[in-house]
Amino acid sequence: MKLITAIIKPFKLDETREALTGIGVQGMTVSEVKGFGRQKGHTEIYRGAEYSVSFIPKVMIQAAVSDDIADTAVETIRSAAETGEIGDGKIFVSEITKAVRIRTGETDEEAL
Amino acid sequence: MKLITAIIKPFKLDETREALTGIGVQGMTVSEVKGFGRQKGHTEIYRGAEYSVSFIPKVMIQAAVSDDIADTAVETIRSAAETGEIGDGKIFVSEITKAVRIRTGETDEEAL
Amino acid sequence: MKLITAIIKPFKLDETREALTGIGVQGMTVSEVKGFGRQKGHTEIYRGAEYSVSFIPKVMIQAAVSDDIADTAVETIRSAAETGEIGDGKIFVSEITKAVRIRTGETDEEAL
Amino acid sequence: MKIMKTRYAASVMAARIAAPMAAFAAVMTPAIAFAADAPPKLDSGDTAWMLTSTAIVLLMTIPGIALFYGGMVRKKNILTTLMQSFAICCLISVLWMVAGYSLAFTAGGSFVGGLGKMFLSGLKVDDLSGTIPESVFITFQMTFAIITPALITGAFAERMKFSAMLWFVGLWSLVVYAPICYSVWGGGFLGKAGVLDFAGGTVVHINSGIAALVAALVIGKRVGYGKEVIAPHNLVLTVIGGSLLWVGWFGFNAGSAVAANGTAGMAMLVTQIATAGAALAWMCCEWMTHKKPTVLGIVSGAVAGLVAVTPAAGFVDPMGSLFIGIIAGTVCFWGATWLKPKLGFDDSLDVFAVHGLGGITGAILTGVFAVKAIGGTSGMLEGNAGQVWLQLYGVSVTLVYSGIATFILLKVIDAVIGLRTDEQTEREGLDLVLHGETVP
Amino acid sequence: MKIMKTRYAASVMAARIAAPMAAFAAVMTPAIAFAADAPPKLDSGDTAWMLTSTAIVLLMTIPGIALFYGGMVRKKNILTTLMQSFAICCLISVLWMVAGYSLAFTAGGSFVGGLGKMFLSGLKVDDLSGTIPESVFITFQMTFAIITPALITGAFAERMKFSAMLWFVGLWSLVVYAPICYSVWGGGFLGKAGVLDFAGGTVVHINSGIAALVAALVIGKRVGYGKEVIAPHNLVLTVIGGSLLWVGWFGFNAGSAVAANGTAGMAMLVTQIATAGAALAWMCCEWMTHKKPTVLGIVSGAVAGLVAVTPAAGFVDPMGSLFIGIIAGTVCFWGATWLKPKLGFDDSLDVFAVHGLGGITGAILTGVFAVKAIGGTSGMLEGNAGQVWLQLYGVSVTLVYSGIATFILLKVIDAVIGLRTDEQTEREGLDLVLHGETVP
Amino acid sequence: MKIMKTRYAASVMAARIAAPMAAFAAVMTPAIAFAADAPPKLDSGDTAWMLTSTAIVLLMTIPGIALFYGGMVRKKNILTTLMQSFAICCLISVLWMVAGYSLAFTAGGSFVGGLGKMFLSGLKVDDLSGTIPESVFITFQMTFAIITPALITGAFAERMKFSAMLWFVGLWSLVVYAPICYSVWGGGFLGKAGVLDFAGGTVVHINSGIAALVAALVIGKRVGYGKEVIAPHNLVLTVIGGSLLWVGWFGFNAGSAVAANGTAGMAMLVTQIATAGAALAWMCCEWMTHKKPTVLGIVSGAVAGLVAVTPAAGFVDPMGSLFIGIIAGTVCFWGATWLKPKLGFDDSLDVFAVHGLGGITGAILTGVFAVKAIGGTSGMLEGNAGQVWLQLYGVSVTLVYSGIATFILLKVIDAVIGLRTDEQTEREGLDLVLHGETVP
Ligand SMILES: Nc1ncnc2c1ncn2[C@@H]1O[C@H](COP(=O)(O)OP(=O)(O)O)[C@@H](O)[C@H]1O
Ligand SMILES: Nc1ncnc2c1ncn2[C@@H]1O[C@H](COP(=O)(O)OP(=O)(O)O)[C@@H](O)[C@H]1O
Ligand SMILES: Nc1ncnc2c1ncn2[C@@H]1O[C@H](COP(=O)(O)OP(=O)(O)O)[C@@H](O)[C@H]1O
Repeated sequence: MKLITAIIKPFKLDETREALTGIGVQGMTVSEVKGFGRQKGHTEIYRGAEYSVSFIPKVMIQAAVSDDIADTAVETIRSAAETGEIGDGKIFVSEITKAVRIRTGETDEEAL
Repeated sequence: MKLITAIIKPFKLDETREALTGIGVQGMTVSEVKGFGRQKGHTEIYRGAEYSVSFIPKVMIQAAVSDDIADTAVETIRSAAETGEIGDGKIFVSEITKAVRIRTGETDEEAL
Repeated sequence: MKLITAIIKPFKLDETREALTGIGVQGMTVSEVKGFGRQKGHTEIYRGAEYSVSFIPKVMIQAAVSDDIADTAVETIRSAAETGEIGDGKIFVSEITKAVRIRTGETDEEAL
Repeated sequence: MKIMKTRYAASVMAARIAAPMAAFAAVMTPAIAFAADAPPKLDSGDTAWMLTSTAIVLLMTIPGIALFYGGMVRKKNILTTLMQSFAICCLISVLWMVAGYSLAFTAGGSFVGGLGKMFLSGLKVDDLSGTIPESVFITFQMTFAIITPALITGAFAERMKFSAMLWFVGLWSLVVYAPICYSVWGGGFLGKAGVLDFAGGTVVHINSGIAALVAALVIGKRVGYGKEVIAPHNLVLTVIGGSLLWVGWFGFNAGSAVAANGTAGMAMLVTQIATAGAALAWMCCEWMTHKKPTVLGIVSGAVAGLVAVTPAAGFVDPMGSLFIGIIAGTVCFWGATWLKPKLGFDDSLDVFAVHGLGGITGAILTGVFAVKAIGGTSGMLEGNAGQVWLQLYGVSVTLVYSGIATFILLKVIDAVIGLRTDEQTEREGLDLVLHGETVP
Repeated sequence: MKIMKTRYAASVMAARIAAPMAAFAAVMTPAIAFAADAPPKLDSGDTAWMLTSTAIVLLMTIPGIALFYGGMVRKKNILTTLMQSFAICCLISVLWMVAGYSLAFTAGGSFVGGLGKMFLSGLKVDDLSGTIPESVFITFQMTFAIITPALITGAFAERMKFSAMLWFVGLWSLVVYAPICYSVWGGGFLGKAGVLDFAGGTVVHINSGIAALVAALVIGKRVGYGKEVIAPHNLVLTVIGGSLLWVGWFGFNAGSAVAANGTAGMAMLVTQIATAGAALAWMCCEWMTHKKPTVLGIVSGAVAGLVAVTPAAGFVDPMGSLFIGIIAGTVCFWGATWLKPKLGFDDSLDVFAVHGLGGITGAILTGVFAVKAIGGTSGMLEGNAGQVWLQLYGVSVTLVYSGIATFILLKVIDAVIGLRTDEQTEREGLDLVLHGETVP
Repeated sequence: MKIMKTRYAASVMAARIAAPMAAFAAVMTPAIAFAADAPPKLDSGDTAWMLTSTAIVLLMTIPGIALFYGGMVRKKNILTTLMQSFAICCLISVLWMVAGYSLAFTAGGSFVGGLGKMFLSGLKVDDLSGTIPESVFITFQMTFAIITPALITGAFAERMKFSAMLWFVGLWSLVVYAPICYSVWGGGFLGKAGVLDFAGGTVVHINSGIAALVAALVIGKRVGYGKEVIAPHNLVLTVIGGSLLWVGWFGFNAGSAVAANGTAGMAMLVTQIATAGAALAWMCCEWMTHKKPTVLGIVSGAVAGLVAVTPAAGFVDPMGSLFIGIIAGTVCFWGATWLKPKLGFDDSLDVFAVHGLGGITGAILTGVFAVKAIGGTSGMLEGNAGQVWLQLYGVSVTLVYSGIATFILLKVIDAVIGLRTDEQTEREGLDLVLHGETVP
């Protein structure tokens, strides 16, 4: 099984979620994160003092999927989350050695 | 070493943490996340406009453990976090190739 | 490629980020997390009722880097985030099998 | 002794004509009223109440409206929303001093006043307006001039340029607010015709409500409207704002008696009852149609009740106000939850549904429920059906004039500097892009 | 001049008996008071102050109590908590108009008033209550009728059904509040017996405090109470609420003079001193026992002081009020931090400790510190030990009647529709389940 | 009629010298004032307004200043910041009763008053201060004594020990505030010399502003200042606080007329205009220099305007106040955004820039714009250049005395118990370490 971690623009979350369920991914976990990268941050001014804020709000999606749909899932996320502008984000894939569904105790592919 | 990632119901956090320390896991990192899965979300209504909120608040525990207690840890989390109802969450296990304790520079098992 | 996950003290974030960009790491993703470990939590008192809060605010940095700079990156984070006091945090390294830049579709090392 | 008492009565008479709010107020201390020819004198009790009323009507805008609206927008636009109310408070204060008060309250034509009091020149410490210092009357009226455009901002929330907003509001205040205010309260044709508007149902609420509808249509829907979740980000702020509106409205309605007397007391009482009735009505409608009573609903209902009882406050009795409240709560609920989606415009925070429809409902019902023994005029239930037609006349004039003038103003500003922020700004949030600040 | 003095004294005597609220307060403009038989006249200054007092007592409930309580619950229940205060404000306003005012303030038996003023029928613009319009008196008293049940909601926070809450509060207001109010202030047996209660120590605080205790016992503990962390989610709201309570309490206590005179002034001054004393006392107790002075502590202490000085406000001098404050702060601290855990009930936001114990402390100490030259009655320190017994009598009657009646009401409602939400709802939060709204 | 006029004028003259607060204000109810030797009588209207003013000036500190400042600190110090204002409110209330009022307002030397009214002993219900009860005057002045040190806390925010803060504030109130207050308003040398200070430009704002500057210098910069991001954590709170300051300031300035009359009305009007002008000025300066108008900017500007018009409120006309506002907004903007970074001290929330510079600007401009017909004294524009020198004299004395005394107090406290928390505490946040509470 693979764990797909995608960091995307927040307003693309709903679209991406729908795309993923569209290809049969039934679960995912999302966190609010802040990203640093090529996309520049912004400046805030308080009584003349300028603060440059280098981190930009992003959303991180983590989805565990079976090996066979991993590539499809990556491509699905990529096309759903793309705007073509800088800061669209990244997708990382890594290996999971075990998965368990807490409610039932089912493991691995059955647990996803 | 293994990284155990568990997504559980928020009110089960304290119980799970205690169960883990019970078997000798001395550290863990927790984040607030939102989950999407079989458990249905809910509907919020604002002046007649209904919004369906599909993500549900969950808590994600990440704990790095040595290989030998990994299975016990997974089982410990599973039984502590279980309520038997839909939405109890998942546990994923993956491989860590290196661990470092920042304060001392100790590495791997010693760093956990 | 490696995914470096570092859990550090919040006020060390800026220093660490600068150290990482110093060695050529061009992107990273940060989340606010709560940590449990050797460092003790604190007690809050509300109308005489004491609550012990065992989780401490930390920041988690995740950075995907190419294999060749992984070790340097770990060491860079370690020295930037160190204060020498308990609770400085951990660094974990794991394997990434694939990386994609959403905007361009570039993959792996090119995507970082 | 006798002379002093007489003047009091005279001042009340003067207030009836010169001071709009007092319109047809009863002479409240009958035993004291002997002769009609003495000049009015300052009454410290009336003055005390009007100073207080001024303070709490200001509270309605900052932070009242600011928070009421601020809680309903998305977090990325909260500061922008607060800023609009705050900046309007500042801008209109200056404009009111420069020309607004003069246009609204000095003798002039039948539609707009003169320019004799521009810059408040010649104002003296002991100038009176009825039984209170004119300085107090000016400031009290200023707070009405402030809140009216601040209400409109709810319609174009989350997408208007700050500069365009300032231009619009400033011009609107002089071109729309001042004339309507003069026409109803300053000696103009609507007041003379006998249109009843105790505290601003027409001048403030219908006026801002129709302007809001026009603004929503001209500026267009928010990006993602109807597709993405655009939900209130923090209803705690909305509840605080709504509560402060309620409390401050006592200054608005009971203050419009321009005296601390029985009319003021009755206005306060009926305000409370109508508001409660409307809040419960909205809540019940919601409970029945959507299964759950909501906080946003009950607070919205309360504001609808406050709006509807505004024109009626000095004219109706407690039972009448209860009916006005219940009807207004129901009508505004229908406007916000059925009519708006049906017609499909994005009046973001329902200014038209609450202030426009609420104001119209209240204006008409004032004609129905007015009680002669309370405010000197009978309504339909006391056999004076003509009053309803008079009220409809006032409503129509306001809708037409304010609607058209607002449309022209917005189109001109749009042509010159543009009304709307670009899509990217709307995505990132106006707080950050327009003001360089955020609430994390 | 002498005549005036006499009238003044008489009025204070009257106040002592028929309570300060009573309509027949002194004519405060002495120059006008020539003969003892002149009918009371409207005083615009008194009216101004009572209009203001009404507004700021309303502010105590919305948003005062709403925020004070809202900050102390968990985030998932914040809107529910705000909603309770807001809905109570609406519901009681209507019920007070329908029957509450009549039951509490028209001539009747010795325990409850008559029904002659149901629906406020027959109320005229120039009806007076002492020197102010009766409409103002009705609205002022309405705000007291609103805040009393709103206080109780702190006891059953985070677990009561909204529908059950509405039923309970509505019935309680008619069955418990109105009779107690009548008995003390409306001409009933407690007032006649000479029980002193300037602004509601008995009527409002002991009454709500004991009802809160009973409610906490009947409804039971929150899920996880004593096991999980159930800590205040945002004390900023609590500080805002507490501050608004303090400010509004000037209307509560000084407004209870029903005039803008020396009694009102003294009531305001002693209110300020007692509150400050109690806040510092609670803070010091905390600092000594738990090592840290807390924000929640100092604000709680302030409320305890406000409660305790409520019955005393028109009767004691500054030094007396300082002692009352310090003692009340200490007693309530002990009640909330020692007694409650000891007895083990879940009065979630310490309504009994603060309002019940604070009210009892204040009622008794009023009997101790009353100064004849201030309010017309001597307390124990001036040799009138009997006053303390009278005060205890008032306290006991209220505790017994309110306690039993509350118990019966809750049991009946529980049997018919159920008081409590289910465990699942409590876990997820009442905001979402009952109202379909959340604060993220 | 003539007699009345004369008395009125006389009273204004008195106000010019002994200041509006002064106890011996005019008898405002003309009909009652037949002879010059009649004793002053209670006026219920004046009393009503002063009761109200007291309530809303209290609102300025809790929750006004508390929130205004609380929004500007980092989240980890929000409760500490609120706690400071709240605890000051409690502490000063008690100290004012114990000795402060006596030192500030009983006959004494030329610099400080006597001890005859310690513990307010001997205060009677019908003691008057002009036309209002002395109890009201005491409480009104108490709210001024409270807000002044509360303002200072902005300078040492986020790093002072709570215990040290209490000692400092308590001593400062007796050693600095009471004498300055006496000197200007209580019958002391500055008032006698003819220094104009209507509502506290010198007593409150310059006094707290210079103390703030000294405190910032003595306690030193916050850890990380100039290196890390130390930005306001929630400007919503700041907007609420700023708005409440604005509303409450009506009590501050118009209340300083100690009557509900034309002076109060004019004070309210010019307060509104100056505030609006200053807010717009700051906003425009910012828009031009930093490209973006900010919420923090416009609110800061409003406070600057409120400060600057404080000494002027009863002496200038609307046009004058507009100029005062615009100038003050610009000066304070320059102080906060240019001067402070230039000089490099960490006056954390810009107390000196806003209250110090704003107060100085206002004090001087009062000497420029004073209008004889309004407040009885001519300013420079009416040919009385000497008034400007008098104003500078008042400013200088206050700067020197308050500056030195504050320095000594802080140094002594530092030596005895230490002023500052340790670095670890500053890192973790004072909320948690000092008070054991946090806002998540
Ligand atoms: N090496 C990396 N490791 C982890 N996260 C990264 C890395 N590089 C970028 N990111 C994440 O991806 C986001 C977008 O990256 P950025 O370089 O700004 O634009 P783009 O993806 O268009 O190249 C960043 O904000 C950050 O959250
Ligand atoms: N494939 C997945 N990858 C990542 N997280 C998942 C996945 N499936 C479920 N989750 C997480 O587990 C939570 C519970 O899953 P759900 O399907 O609702 O119930 P259950 O665990 O009882 O089957 C989800 O809310 C989500 O956070
Ligand atoms: N086994 C672990 N797995 C995941 N995170 C850990 C683990 N141990 C520690 N951490 C994280 O590192 C932080 C610091 O650890 P702690 O034991 O308190 O101090 P130190 O790193 O100095 O030994 C913890 O707060 C937690 O977030």
